[in-house]
Amino acid sequence: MNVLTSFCNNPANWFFIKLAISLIYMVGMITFVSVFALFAIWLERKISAWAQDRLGPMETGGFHGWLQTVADMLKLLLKEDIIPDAVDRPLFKLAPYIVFASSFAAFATLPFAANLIGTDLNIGIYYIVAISSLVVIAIIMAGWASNNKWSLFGAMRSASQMISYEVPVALALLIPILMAGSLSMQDLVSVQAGGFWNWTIFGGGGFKLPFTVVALPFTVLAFLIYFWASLAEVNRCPFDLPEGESEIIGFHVEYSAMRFGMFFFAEFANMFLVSGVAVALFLGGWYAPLPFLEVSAETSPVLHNIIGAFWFISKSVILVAVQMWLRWTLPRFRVDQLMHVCWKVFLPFSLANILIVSLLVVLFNQ
Amino acid sequence: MTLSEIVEYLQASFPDAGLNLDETEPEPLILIPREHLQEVALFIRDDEKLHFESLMCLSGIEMGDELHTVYNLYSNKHNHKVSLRCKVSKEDPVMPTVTFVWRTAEWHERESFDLIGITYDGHPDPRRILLPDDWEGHPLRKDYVPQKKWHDIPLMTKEDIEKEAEAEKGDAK
Amino acid sequence: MAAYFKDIWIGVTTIIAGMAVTLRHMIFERAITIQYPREIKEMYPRARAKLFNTIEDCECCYKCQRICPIDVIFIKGLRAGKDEDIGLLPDGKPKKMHIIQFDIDFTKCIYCGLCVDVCEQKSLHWEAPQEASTVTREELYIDFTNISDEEKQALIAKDEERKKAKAAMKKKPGAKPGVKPAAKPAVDKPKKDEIKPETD
Amino acid sequence: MSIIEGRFAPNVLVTSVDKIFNWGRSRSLWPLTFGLACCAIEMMATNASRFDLDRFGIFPRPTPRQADVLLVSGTLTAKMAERVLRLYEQMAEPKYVISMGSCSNSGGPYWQHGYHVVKGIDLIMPVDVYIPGCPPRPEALIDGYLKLREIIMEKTIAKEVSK
Repeated sequence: MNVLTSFCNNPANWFFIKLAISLIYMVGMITFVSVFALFAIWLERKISAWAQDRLGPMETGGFHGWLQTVADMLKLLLKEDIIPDAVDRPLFKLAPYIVFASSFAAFATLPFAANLIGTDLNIGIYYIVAISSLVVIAIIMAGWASNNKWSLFGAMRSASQMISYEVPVALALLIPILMAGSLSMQDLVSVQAGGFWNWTIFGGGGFKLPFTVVALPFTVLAFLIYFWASLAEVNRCPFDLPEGESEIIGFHVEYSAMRFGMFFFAEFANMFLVSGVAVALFLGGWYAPLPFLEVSAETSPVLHNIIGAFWFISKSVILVAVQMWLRWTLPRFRVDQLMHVCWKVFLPFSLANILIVSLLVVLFNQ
Repeated sequence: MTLSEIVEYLQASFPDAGLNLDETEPEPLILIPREHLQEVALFIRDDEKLHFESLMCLSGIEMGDELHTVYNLYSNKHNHKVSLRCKVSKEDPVMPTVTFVWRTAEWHERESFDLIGITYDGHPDPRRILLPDDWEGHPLRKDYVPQKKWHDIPLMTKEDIEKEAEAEKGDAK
Repeated sequence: MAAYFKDIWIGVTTIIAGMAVTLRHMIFERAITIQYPREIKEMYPRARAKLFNTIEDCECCYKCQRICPIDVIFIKGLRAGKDEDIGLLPDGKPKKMHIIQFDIDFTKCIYCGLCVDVCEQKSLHWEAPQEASTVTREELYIDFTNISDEEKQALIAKDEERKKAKAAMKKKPGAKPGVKPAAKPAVDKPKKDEIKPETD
Repeated sequence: MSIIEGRFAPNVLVTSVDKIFNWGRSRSLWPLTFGLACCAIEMMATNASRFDLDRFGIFPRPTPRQADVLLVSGTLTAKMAERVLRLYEQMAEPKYVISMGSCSNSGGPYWQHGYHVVKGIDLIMPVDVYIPGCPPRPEALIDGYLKLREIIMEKTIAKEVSK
């Protein structure tokens, strides 16, 4: 014990301690993301089934086929990994890893609780927006390396869509940033403390009553724009042109077995990521909707973090469920409609929104 | 116009063409020698009184030693119908195309060529339409012998294949 | 400009309406799924599910074989002797034929139901359920006869014998027809030699 | 074939691993959406709400690379046979073939005079399960899938023992 204490007290060893902690955090996060993806795939199939008056997975595992995705993953792991002759082998092999890595890397600054965060960068939100754009490169890689014209078309559609929708996403994210005056994720969350009326979506975000009422429509609009545009960014319906399973083939036609599974995983990890960002910036992060539902850090720091993580994850899962609900409601957009919505609707609205909110912030900020 | 009126009108317009009405068939039709098919077709479409602008169907038929092509025409304007029939012998199964008269004849003529084996002279795209390009023979001919294999895909029943293999074994012995 | 805002308004409202519909189906409407292996929906009486021939009722009239549009019913019957009693048909008439082959090739059958319509004795009929998936193709070639191979061969031998006797009778019109008891022991001996080429 | 297949002699460990593998494979049979004729309608009906193949974890994939089952549903003409064969070859191991309906079982109504029909897809590719019917009812198709599941459960990753 003494050895450990002295090891920890020596500043020269702090680097290794930090490394060990971050490795542990990373492994925990990978586990969380995998388990979440398995759960989310099951949930998606169930929601699709319920929306169509079906039952969804029922036979695999006991209750409501809860082992279905485990069986799927086991099968994908065991399938033959086909790499066609004509593909660009290094790129073809690299693409799924980059997709997964870039969506996973963004989890580093996602605040699960007061202390449950990979690293609280002072440009946290900027980092998330930047690193999750890497997916575009990987998707183009996958489409190009497959040496298949359909997958290349799919990748091109996907790239144009994702790059376009980065713009409204970033502009919508500027609203909470303006109100909190910080880019750090924890700062953005902590201004929303004390009940749901202080959440940024309801005009809170560090401001008091007269501002809240005036800014309410604009913050709600910002949230809606972010949520919709982020759907397009993670290729979810109604913006799932890049996949377009049977009609317009997507970028991963040539991928089989676990490489395809990686794309699948990354999609669901991405869904959680965008929901997590929405929760952190607009929906009060890891704060409970009502103040008495959480444990303060003074009474029990561990419990404080656990309850915080609970609120964060449950809010995010609800948003993920809403994404799925949307998916099984709406048909797919055509490419030109997609671009129309992005450049002619979301962009002017979010620009106007920024203008109005910044005016309000200047007016009400003493 | 009734059918007899149409025939009379056509005979008056083409006195030397030798058009006549064949009433032995279930549906009465006008027989046209192939030399006059194209001009009659053009006339029958453009004439104000006839105005057969719609080719409803074009069918190839094998009749003994002859190959026939039947043109079922309809006029939307005057609401009357007529059937034309053109005959060629099996030795010389060439017929003039009517593609430039009715555009819809293009695919029909291709089908007729594909399955019956009538060649349409002057057709813009004289390929097979249903069967693969390298198919042998015209399957709706009565003397058609089915292929046993096409591109290594067997086209016989399992029993026949087994029988053939046995017969080959017997030959080898 | 008005059209632009109207489009957006329509977009937003229709999305909300659509989501309300799916939510209703998700929460309030019951699933219509029949969980097949666990609960089995009863087939309608006229469902064309699976052919079955109760061979005891079969008259061996060949009507089904003749009407079959794709020739997948294979029947072979042998006429029974006049004094032979082989049971009654459903309509009360005595049976006249031994059926030594009644096969239907279910790999080819198109379930058109013509054979069932023409069957006067209602021996060929539809039976539920339809499920009959197999691992080999030969399993779908179904033999409906209920007698063993030995019995079949005995019947064939008997028939041969009778034909011979008939032919002999025609040659010698004076001969007596009552050869039958004498012929019976003679059947067993040449059975194997004679019959094999026939069954092949 | 995946990496581990056909490397080990059959023993206790392999048989228990077999069970897990076969469980995973048999519970997640993704068919290739490939309708050829009228049987395809029945195939779609089976995937739809009333019979809901998703209960068994079966949902169609659009590309042969991600599919496990080639469901040949309908008349296979000679011209199409080339394409089906190519799709079959592009599928990743382990792959299974279900022949649905009379036409793909043996040519069906075209078995005598169909000059252009392949008389049974087992002449061009190995078939695991035959489903009779013209077309088979959805129940019959589900029964075929369950039969395939039974077949998969009996497979092993062990080396073939030379007799």
